[in-house]
Amino acid sequence: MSILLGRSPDRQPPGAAPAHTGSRTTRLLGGLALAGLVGLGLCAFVFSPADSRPGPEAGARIGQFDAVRLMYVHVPAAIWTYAALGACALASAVYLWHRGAWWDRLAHACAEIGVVLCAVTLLTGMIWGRPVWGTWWEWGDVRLVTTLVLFLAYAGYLALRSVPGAPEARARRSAVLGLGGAVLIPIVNRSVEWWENRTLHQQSTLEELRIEDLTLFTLVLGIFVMGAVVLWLAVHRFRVAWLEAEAESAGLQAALAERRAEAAAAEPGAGAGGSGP
Amino acid sequence: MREALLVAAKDLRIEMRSRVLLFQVAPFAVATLVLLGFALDADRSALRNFSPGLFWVAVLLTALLAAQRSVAVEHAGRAADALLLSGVGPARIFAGKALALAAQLAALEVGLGVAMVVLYDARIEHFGLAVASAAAATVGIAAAGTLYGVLAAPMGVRETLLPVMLLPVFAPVLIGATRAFGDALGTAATNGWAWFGLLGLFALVYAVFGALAYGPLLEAEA
Amino acid sequence: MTHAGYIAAGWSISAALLAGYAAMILLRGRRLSGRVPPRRRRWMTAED
Amino acid sequence: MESAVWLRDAVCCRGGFPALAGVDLDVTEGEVLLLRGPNGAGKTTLLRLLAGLASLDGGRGTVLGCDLGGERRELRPQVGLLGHDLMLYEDLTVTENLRFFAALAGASETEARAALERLEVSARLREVSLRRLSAGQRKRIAAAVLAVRRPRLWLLDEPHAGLDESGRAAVSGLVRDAAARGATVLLASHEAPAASEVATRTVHLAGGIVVSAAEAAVSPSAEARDA
Repeated sequence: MSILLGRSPDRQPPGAAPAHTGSRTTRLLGGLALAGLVGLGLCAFVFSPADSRPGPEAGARIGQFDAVRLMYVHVPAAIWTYAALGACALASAVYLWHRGAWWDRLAHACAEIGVVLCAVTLLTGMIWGRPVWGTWWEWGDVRLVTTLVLFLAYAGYLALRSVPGAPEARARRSAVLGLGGAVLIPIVNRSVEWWENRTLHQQSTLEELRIEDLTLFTLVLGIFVMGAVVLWLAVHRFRVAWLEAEAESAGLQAALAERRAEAAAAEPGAGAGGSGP
Repeated sequence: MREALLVAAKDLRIEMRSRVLLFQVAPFAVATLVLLGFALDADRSALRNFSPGLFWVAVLLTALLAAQRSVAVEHAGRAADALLLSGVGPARIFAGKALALAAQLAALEVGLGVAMVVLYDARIEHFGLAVASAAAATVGIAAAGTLYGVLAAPMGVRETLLPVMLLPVFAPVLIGATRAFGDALGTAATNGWAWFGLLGLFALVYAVFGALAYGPLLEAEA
Repeated sequence: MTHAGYIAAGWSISAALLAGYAAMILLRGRRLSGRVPPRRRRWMTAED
Repeated sequence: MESAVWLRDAVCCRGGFPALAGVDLDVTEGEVLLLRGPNGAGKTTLLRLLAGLASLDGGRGTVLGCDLGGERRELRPQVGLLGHDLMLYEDLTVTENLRFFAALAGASETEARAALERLEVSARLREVSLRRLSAGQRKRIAAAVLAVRRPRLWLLDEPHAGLDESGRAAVSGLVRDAAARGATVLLASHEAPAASEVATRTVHLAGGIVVSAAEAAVSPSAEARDA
């Protein structure tokens, strides 16, 4: 719990820099997210009903039944996946424009969170699809396939980021790749319309569920709670990225000092040597 | 434009001299088609039905190698630095390299197309659609390949990094080109020209994006 | 409850992924903090 | 006189290593500067930095009036670099390489041919692909490309290494011609006799910084300029 809240055994004097990425803001945010998760759990499992309605035949019931409870994770995760990856693309674009290291780090943080959320989206989607559609994976469903493509594209982005190199060069390359991946996002939406006749996905999950008030409320709550979680992750991840850069530059300062010492050692000899033999 | 053509002509001349694509990449492409044939159990009607998809998978794998070659040409002996020092605008370098890559891919596709007709018993029913969609797809592949090639260029991990980054980007091309060819070859009942439009859009987007992004990338390398 | 196994699997996998990722970030933050001089350990100028 | 190179506390990293650790350097236009220093002193990186091919990671710098922070694109066409990597296409012939770079630089075919003559590249070699030439022969071709581009700033990294007597003489002649036309030349060399006869000043590099800068004792071209 204390880890999740970012609380540390800090006994430092006030004003000293913390040895972790937490702060009062993130602790508040973390608490809010945890409370939200508890509330979401209650709503998802206790208060909200299963999806069940009269079928075309008398007496028969159709619907997703309790599997709908997976939607309260799946839909928020999907929405925030697209938000996070979109934010990564946006930050990449701003970086290419303004060249602020801040934007590079933001893009990195957003991409990593986006990839994790994308994994959650895909996994919960598959687990939901098995009982409801009767299959783990459906190639005909474009939203599924394109989300996977998006996942792979940004996994490639993280692969590029993991390659060591000069920070600024890496930032530029990553920015181009992050922005290039965003080109796929509109294609995702386009292809949903195009392949409509082949898709299993509901035009909109919200519509299809014939939402009961509480179901809708839980879904919206899920989106907000996931938002708090994502924000908390983003703040921490951003600070880690910041620390990474600072650690790198601290290493550089050390190397620089070493290099200058090497020069100082060489100076007398070179000075006496003058020019040429 | 003159400079772009100079760069493109230079790349094509290098290929004419070194024949890497002809002697290494083209045989690879045909071997891919043959292996895919083995994988599908040499069922004649299945092969014909899947020929559009198999063809484009082979093209995309080939394009990976061609894109790598296009970058390698500049990085042997640091010729890329000479291009930078020449003061040619990055958009023109991009246009030239992409043009040369597109021309090489087009040649490879013609060869692969013949192999597809022979090996898979494919029948091209709408020749115009096949050529148009192949052209649009090729421009898109060449633009994306040139852009992502230089992304992965300067690191020691080019061979592994480039496919990871490039293949997801190729996914829409594969979908669009396969469907368009499905219509052209009469194996799928879709509106091939609509998919041609999608391929054209992809080509346009990546050509513009590449021309704009190439500059910062070249700067990053320097 | 119908599909109890699927629901449990879905929720627990999601929770595990997110919690694991969160823990990883926090641990990395702590480890890196040690390598950065306290003076530079700031993310924004006006943080609590 | 105009400043050709102005560096203050310039830091330049190659692969995370500070190859230049705070270089201060002033070169006026028209100077022929000899860079000396042990291996790993940062000579090559300094030349790449001045060519606009490496980014400045600290400090400030101006080359030919272009800021190394944001105007490297304007700088590069005015600079010629002859490095360890010859920056040529191995698969093309001598003529094709030269013609390509001449065309990009807006130079004519005649100038390209003249440059080959100047570097004494025999006609027999001109239609041969670079792959089949020896290291020394290739270096002559790279020098010819440099001559065709007629840069304002010449950056030569060990230009005499690997060349025979006539090649050294040709390169030294090229440097003198460039200086006579008012170009600035920086050359890094271990070959003291060949290099110092053309240089007007020597700068010593060690550990990524300039440790001493001395006027060359006697230098014909320096006298010519001062007159």
